[in-house]
Amino acid sequence: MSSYDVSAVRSGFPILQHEVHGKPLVYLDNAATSQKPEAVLEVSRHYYERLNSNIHRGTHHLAQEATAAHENARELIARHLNASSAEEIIFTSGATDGINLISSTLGYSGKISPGDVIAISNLEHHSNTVPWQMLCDRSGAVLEVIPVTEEGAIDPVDFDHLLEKTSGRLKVLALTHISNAFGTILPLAQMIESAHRAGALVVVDGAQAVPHLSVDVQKLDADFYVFSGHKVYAPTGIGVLYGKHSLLEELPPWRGGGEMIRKVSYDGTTFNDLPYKFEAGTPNIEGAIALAAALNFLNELGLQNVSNHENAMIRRAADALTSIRGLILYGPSDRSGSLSFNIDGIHHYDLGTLVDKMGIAVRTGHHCCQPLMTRFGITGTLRASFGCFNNEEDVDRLAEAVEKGVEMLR
Amino acid sequence: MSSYDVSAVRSGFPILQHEVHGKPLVYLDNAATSQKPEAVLEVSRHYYERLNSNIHRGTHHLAQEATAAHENARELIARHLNASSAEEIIFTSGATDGINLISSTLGYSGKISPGDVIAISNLEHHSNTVPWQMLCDRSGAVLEVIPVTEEGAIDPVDFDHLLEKTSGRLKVLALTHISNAFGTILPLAQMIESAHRAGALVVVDGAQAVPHLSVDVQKLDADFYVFSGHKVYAPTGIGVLYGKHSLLEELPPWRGGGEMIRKVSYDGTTFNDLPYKFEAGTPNIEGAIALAAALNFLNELGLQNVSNHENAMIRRAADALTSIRGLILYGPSDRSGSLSFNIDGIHHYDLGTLVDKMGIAVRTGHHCCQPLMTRFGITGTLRASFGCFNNEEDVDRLAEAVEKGVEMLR
Amino acid sequence: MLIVSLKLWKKEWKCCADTPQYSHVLLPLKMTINERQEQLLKDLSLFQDWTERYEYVISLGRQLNEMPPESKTEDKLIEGCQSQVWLEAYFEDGGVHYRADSDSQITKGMIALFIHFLDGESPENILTADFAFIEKTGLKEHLAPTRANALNLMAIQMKQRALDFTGAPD
Amino acid sequence: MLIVSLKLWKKEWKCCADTPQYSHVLLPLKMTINERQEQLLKDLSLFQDWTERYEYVISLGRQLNEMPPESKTEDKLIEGCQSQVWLEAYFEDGGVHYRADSDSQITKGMIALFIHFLDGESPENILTADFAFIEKTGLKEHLAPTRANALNLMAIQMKQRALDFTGAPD
Ligand SMILES: Cc1ncc(COP(=O)(O)O)c(C=O)c1O
Ligand SMILES: Cc1ncc(COP(=O)(O)O)c(C=O)c1O
Repeated sequence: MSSYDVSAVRSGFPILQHEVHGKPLVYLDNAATSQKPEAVLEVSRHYYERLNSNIHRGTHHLAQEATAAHENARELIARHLNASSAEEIIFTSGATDGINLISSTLGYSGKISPGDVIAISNLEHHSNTVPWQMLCDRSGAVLEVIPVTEEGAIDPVDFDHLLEKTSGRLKVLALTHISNAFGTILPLAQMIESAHRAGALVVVDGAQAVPHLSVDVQKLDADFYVFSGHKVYAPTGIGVLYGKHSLLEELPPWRGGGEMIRKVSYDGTTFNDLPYKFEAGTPNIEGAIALAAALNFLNELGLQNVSNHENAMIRRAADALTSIRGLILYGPSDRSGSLSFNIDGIHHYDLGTLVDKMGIAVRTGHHCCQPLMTRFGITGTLRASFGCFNNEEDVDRLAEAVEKGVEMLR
Repeated sequence: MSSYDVSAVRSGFPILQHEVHGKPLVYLDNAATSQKPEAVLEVSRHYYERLNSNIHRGTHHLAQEATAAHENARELIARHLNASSAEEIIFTSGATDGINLISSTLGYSGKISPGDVIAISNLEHHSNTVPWQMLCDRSGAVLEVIPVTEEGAIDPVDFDHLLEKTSGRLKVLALTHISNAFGTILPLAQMIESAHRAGALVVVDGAQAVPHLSVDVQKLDADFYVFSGHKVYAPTGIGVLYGKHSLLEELPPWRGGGEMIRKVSYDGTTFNDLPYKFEAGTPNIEGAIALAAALNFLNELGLQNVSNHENAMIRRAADALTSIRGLILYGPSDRSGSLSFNIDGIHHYDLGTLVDKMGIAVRTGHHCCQPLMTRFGITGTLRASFGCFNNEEDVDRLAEAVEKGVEMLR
Repeated sequence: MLIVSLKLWKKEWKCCADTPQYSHVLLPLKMTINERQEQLLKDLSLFQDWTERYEYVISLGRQLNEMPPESKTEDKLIEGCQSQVWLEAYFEDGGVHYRADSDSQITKGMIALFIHFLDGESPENILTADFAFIEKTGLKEHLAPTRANALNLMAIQMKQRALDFTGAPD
Repeated sequence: MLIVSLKLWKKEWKCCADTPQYSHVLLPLKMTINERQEQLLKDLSLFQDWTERYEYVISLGRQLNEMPPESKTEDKLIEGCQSQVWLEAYFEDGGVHYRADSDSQITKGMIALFIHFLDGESPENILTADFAFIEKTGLKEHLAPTRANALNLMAIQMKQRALDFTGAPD
């Protein structure tokens, strides 16, 4: 941590230079969306001021420059995830879009039949739940859910039990890498290995992992891996789907249109190669380039440094809050990114409102994980979620605000 | 035109202040993507510097501000298109995404049966062709194509003939408002009326119309209308689908995930109201806000002023080019936005390459309209496409460059 | 530019009403709805900062009776809120009375405000009541905007319920 | 930053080769591939501006024979180009010879460059030829990047065709 200069990092985020309710912003809602560093904003602006042009198939200079920038971004992202080639990187509009691409094309592929099983965990975000429910509805497959323990984690025994129960029928396992609600890190490598042995494809929702972990899709052996740019210091409207080449080849295209075709005729249309087959229409060119810049930004800080720092902040916050009577912390103690809690007898919405009035942005509610809330018999939590720029003062102001809020509500 | 100060307009576009190949940029590729005015770039930046936060369900101050800005953008867009309510405005990632949303959900709805007819025109962009081919493939419906005349327009007689031939079976008519390849404006109001009388739904691809025309979806009586932000001075990665409220209500959701749900449980998930039902996941918040700013920008110039000016530039270009031996102009003389041409005996790619070397960005190729090119027995054209900032010098430099290029190639 | 306005989108925010027994404890019943609104404006202007305003609102909520659990039925639940809100109305002694509850104290306090304005009034008075005061209180600035918008929607819900009793004998 | 590089994505650009009869008209056959490349570098450095460079490339194309229409068959067509390119190779007199054509004059000129380097060489020489010169010519800067990349791909296509003749008797 000594090497990590958080105040230098902070100075790179323009929004932190402004006040909210007359107080410096304490932004602890990074799991919902991250703030954007100047380094990324500058790349977006540079793109529009110097390069902007529609990509591919253009002869003219700008079109070529923009294409080069866009495809370089793809290669950088491929390297960042350790994909085996840039053709395995599909640009999407976000994690949700990526999961739907997989669930929809699996649906069209005819690979999912009535009685087949699709499994998710009880920790999943709605975006990694509802698309699978919809696929089940359409295909006659059955959704099975791996339960979570009281601690908010997955017990390998439960998972084994599910594998046994669904033996021969498990087609897809869709898992989050890190829980956005509780910060739980899933033991993916082992789970993926078991799922593969059971003959299932594994889709990983990496929306909360990419900002905090160095992800190696080949080492994980994930079949598909999705994330959103806006949660990793990049703009809104861009995301990535990684897929193993051979699997992406097997799936039919999803959206039809420009770019994804090789040749269109009324007698029959042929589709383009990967990755273009899955990228219909003008892509979010600026978004892709800015996403690569955001990953560069993170790599320059060093992902390990960032996560060491964030973990220290999370532990500090957990410690500071424990002095409050009635505190309930969710998730295991080695949580990553997010710290979720409630105060006995106090509504999370009330406390969140008061904490916000003190200039602290935290999120309240179900965090798009209603089934998980139901499992714990609650309607929501307060969640403080951390990014590379949060510092000890942020943590201390959070703790202070929560204490004061609790006082007002008791 | 006297009231239209094009040099003031130009000064609002940062990219025009830079050189390409050592010469001031002449950007005549607006139909592929538009350049972005400072007014829009500033709004994007302001969003990230002051407001950025994930929207809806957030209690905290930034979340509220961002939500307000996003929903105001929706209302502004609704007013711009004269939609009857903001609930009819669905944010998408672009025109292609919007068309696929409609074609896919129509597919899932069960409204399209084997033998039903989906009709498009021969002028359509691949993005308004391939999704319908895919829907036909999946549903057993048949794709019919309204032919185009030698002039590149639609003969009402041909359309009537198609209506007769497909009587009782026509379910969907998908038409471009303005042809991106030839600049043809379609007589939509009459065609929509006839299609409705025949019992069909009408989907309008407004990608090329929104930058040049004042669109009134209620007056047109379009059932669905899509466009892309990036072609109308807004960033990449954002688009709009307008749909009549009752029709959007009838369609099932497409992407599943956060935002589009009311309540998620493993026993059954219920979906949100319009427009959220069709907006799964974190939207392109900045894109939506910047798109509204771009429409504001256009409205401040006055859409009528802009199109008068552009039309004058297009006529000037057509006149200047006619002195070149072997010129072939495509499309009718009252074309909008784009001027497409070839020079007899010269490959469009060669001429485009040379013209680009002279600092003129035009597009060469099939413009994502291969079936239209096939109809004319060509592999492509050169297309100069105009925006609010193009001036007489742009036109003159284009004509000069084309002449010089032709000389080199003859 | 277009960015900063508090006007929020309607649908997302069908939020957050709750009501107790009618409790003209705080404001004399004989005042008109308008007079009571004026009174509130005066009260609020006395507060120094947002903490006091919130504490006032929370205290209003505390003074209201809880709804018995068995009354908190599904049909009274207002969906789509961060907090749960149950609202019911009944007609008695020539006026509309409300009962409501919420698991959120702030929400409960806010609905208490409305109860003070509306409780016991005729359906006609309630339906024609002018809630322009919501804009004037400055509460919107001092409440989170979702809350502020929730005020509007609470008003709508309460008028909605009053509709059932129009034409009732007083 | 990461933005400005000419390195283009492979798949989109599987572009644009065309070849005529073998025509050692321009460069003496006895030179090695490398020597011919050096020669080209010298030639190109003589030009004042891009116009002359392009005119040079176009003129190279003009000096090549057209392929007869009946030879322009589907199997020789290289897909995915803005221009159409037909390429074939045959083995004669101990060397690989190419025939190609294109509807684009600039493309045709570019493939003429390659023909001059490769025509008549042994498969082994062609397969091991170092095309680093593509980077050195400055042609990349003076050709549109799609074209520049097309140069790479043309080279690959020509090596591909030469593969068929490895081990052939010379
Ligand atoms: C007429 C028309 N329709 C659809 C599209 C597709 O738009 P986008 O690529 O932004 O999705 C375009 C743009 O290329 C177009 O010109
Ligand atoms: C774990 C997880 N999955 C998926 C998503 C959905 O991401 P997006 O809304 O960017 O599509 C989120 C973000 O809310 C998330 O936290």
